[in-house]
Amino acid sequence: MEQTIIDTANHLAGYAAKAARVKVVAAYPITPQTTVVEKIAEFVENGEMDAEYIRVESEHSAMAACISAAATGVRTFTATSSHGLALMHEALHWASGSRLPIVMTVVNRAMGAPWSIWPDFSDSLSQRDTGWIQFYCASNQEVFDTVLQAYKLCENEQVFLPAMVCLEGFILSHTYTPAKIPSQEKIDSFLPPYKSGWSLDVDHPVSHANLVAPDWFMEFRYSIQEAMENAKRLIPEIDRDYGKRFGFEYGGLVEKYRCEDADLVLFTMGTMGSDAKIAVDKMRKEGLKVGSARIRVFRPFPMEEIRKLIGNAQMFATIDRHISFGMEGFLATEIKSSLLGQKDTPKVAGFIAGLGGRDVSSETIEKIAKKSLKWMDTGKVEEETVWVDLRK
Amino acid sequence: MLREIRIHGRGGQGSVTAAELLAHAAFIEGKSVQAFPYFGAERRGAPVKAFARVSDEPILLHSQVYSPDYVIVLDPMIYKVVDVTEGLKKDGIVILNTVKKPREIGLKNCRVASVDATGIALELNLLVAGSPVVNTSILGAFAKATGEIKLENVLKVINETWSGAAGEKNAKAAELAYERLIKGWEDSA
Amino acid sequence: MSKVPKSRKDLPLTPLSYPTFGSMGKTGSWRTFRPEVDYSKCTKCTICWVYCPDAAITRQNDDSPKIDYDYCKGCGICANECPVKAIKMRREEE
Amino acid sequence: MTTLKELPKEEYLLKGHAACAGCGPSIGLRLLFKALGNKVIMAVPACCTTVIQGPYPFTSAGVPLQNVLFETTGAAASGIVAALHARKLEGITVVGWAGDGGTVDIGIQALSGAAERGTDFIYICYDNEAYGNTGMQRSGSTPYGAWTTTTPLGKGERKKDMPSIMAAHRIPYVATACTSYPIDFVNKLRKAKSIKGTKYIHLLAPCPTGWRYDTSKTVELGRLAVQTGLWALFEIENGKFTLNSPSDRLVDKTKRKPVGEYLKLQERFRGLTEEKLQMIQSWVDEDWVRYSKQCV
Repeated sequence: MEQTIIDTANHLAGYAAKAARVKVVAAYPITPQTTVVEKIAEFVENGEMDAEYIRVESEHSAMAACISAAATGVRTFTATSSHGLALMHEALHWASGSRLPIVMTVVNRAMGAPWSIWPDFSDSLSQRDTGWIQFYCASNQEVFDTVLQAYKLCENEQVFLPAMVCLEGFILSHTYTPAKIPSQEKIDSFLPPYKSGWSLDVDHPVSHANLVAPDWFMEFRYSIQEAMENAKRLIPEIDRDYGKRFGFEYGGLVEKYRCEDADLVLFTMGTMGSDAKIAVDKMRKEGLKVGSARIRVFRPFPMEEIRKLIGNAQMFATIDRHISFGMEGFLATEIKSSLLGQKDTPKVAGFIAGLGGRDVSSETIEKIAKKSLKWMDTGKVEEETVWVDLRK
Repeated sequence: MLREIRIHGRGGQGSVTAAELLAHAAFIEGKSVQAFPYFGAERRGAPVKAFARVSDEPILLHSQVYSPDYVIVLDPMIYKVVDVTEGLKKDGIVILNTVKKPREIGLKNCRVASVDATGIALELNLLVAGSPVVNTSILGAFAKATGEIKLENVLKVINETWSGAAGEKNAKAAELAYERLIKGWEDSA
Repeated sequence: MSKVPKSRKDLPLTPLSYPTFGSMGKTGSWRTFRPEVDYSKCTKCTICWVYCPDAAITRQNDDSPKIDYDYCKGCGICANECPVKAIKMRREEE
Repeated sequence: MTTLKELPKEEYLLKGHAACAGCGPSIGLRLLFKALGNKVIMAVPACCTTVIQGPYPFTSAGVPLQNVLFETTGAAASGIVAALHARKLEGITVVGWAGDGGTVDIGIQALSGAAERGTDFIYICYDNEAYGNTGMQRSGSTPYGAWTTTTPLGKGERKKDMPSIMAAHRIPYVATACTSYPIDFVNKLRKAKSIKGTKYIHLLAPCPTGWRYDTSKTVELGRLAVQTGLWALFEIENGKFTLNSPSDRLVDKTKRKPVGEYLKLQERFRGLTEEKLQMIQSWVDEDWVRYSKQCV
């Protein structure tokens, strides 16, 4: 039956894996993700969750175990952070190339050196090219719901790709808020039993992923691109369906807030998307037409949605909790590339904020917005990329 | 002027070394050169290909060789399983290591030359891990059949690559192949 | 059976290969020497069969060896191991 | 005791595969299926077998074979075993089949993890004593003094003793085998199949391309490796060490052939000095003193 609990996003990810009837979990600890796999260990050990729990000896092996388990016909789950995700990099490519619908919770944490256990998106965004779908969440409830939506999406035969459900370390992972857990039968009706595109079966032997020569390799790569395009179409549909069934939906690819008549649209990711609403409401009261758009899905990148948001906006401001050294934040880059060649293209100001766990409060966002509005009026973006609150 | 050469052989027969030595010989004669294998999972015994380019101007090409001027076939059996004339330019020359005479080989719309390089290797006891070395002597045959490189430069490159007895034996094999090469288009017998 | 793709729509979801004889083609073309069995000497001990890396020797009903020259690579292990020297390696004629 | 004629005739390594002529590991792979049948799922990392099975869309492997990442054979096997258990599918043998590099070097962590977890599978390291698929570079399993493309003057260190490392995991079954002794290898595979938990078999598999000898000598060389005592056939079953025939008769030094008889047939040992050869002989003799003590 349905219940409301007060718990952390990490634990809710564990609840979601249980609700999704995951059959194989590969577990390896890394702050701040650890309590996800600890929660699942509890469920498995007390019999609440009928799953095989593999206590692997590294994140690289965690993903390798998930790949082989998924290839042997079961729903799989794992979770990691930061350097653990980076260690998986080789296996991430192998998983998407194998077209296996693995869902992984990534509890975002800065990349070193030096050590930092605090959140930013440098870990997951460094993996944007690995063929994994990437969701970014702004609340504990969204984490729970998105894990279930991800399985539904990834196991669709037009997709068959793995997905990351990203949530910021500590801000969500270790923060207790109320969240609703729907009844198991309603979840079961939403999420049917696991179905894979292929599997290792002694009655139908195949070799998977042996050498592919230049004559067919590009075509296999293209089919992954097609799957990403299908995912872009299916994500909003699945989100709406989920909303009808359980009362929670998140705008599909992009969660838009008061953008319809906005002169300035703030582009955010993760929890800053929710703080941005406070800043938007405050500025709206001051008569400033500001809106915010939270990019919920970074891969496949919602290019068409970005273009629809142009409307009569003259300025876009992107807030990246990430930096690609030697250039800018990826969100800025991909928003700008989406605008190329469009009619009445707004100016774009890029802001880097919150690296290594620094707060991106609604005041910070308001400051960002006010600077952008000034540049909108003067008609000139004086600084292509601004590092917010950078110490002198 | 650009000349492109394709070399057919078996894994372990030294097709790539043949391409490299051929290019080296042409380089000594002041040409721009390039030599490269076909990148695949070579296996000892499996059919493989290697390529060389020789030109008066600097070579900027990096693609595969699709229409060679000359083809060298190191192994007597390969032309039965692989189309060694694929893409060959009109009157291109195919040089085969075989005991057969050119017209007995039955390759169409191309000029064929042949020499028993394996026989020469066995004659000179020129072996590596038990198998006859043909990738040096065939260059002597190539010089004779095409005139693109001189025999003296083939011998020079061989002696620079192998010292002492090995150098001598390989050079001797190249000379014998040069002498014994039969040009199908001249041979009236 | 193998599914040789002709166009993109023939492709599987991800590269899946089906068991086939000759995944590298007729590897018999690789050899320079071929093994030949002198059945008058053969004692049907099946040693040649067990040691063939290419499974190119089949055990017939009477356990005598039958070499499949489409696939034998001419490595010579069978000839080397035959306890009664019933297998000779002869140079492949052209 | 199995005899050659009892071995099944079915072949699950299909002819026309891409192995070099005279390939020792391919003999091993054929024997694997003769021992285990075809209710087998294999995890194969980057190694010679990756190419031997042939390119898409064909494979010469007659059982489900998942090509996995170089370091991950142990972890992949854990995933397969877990999934089969979750699906309550019985009677399927999960096999990790990897080369020496993929086992003693890059794959040792995942293998150690799987063994420490007691994953129920058979791991076979087919050992051609170098990275064969990339053209014979030195691995931790290359023997002392051997030429490889990355040790032109001969390897300076001794071969990593992988069986002892695996035995230290207290797994129920560790064994060594050699492709020249098919019945011994098949018996060990069948015994491994009957045991629950992680089973490790280290299979010496001579390689003409890499060891530089005539392709017809693959079986002869494997035999000599055992007869000289350089490669001992033994089992460690729940910690109990036993030598297998013919190694059980070689504790007596006079029964062992001098190592030179084995080494001189291989061009990879051509540069071996007399002094190094004696050192290798002394190490072998030391090993056998150790084996004899473990036998009691």
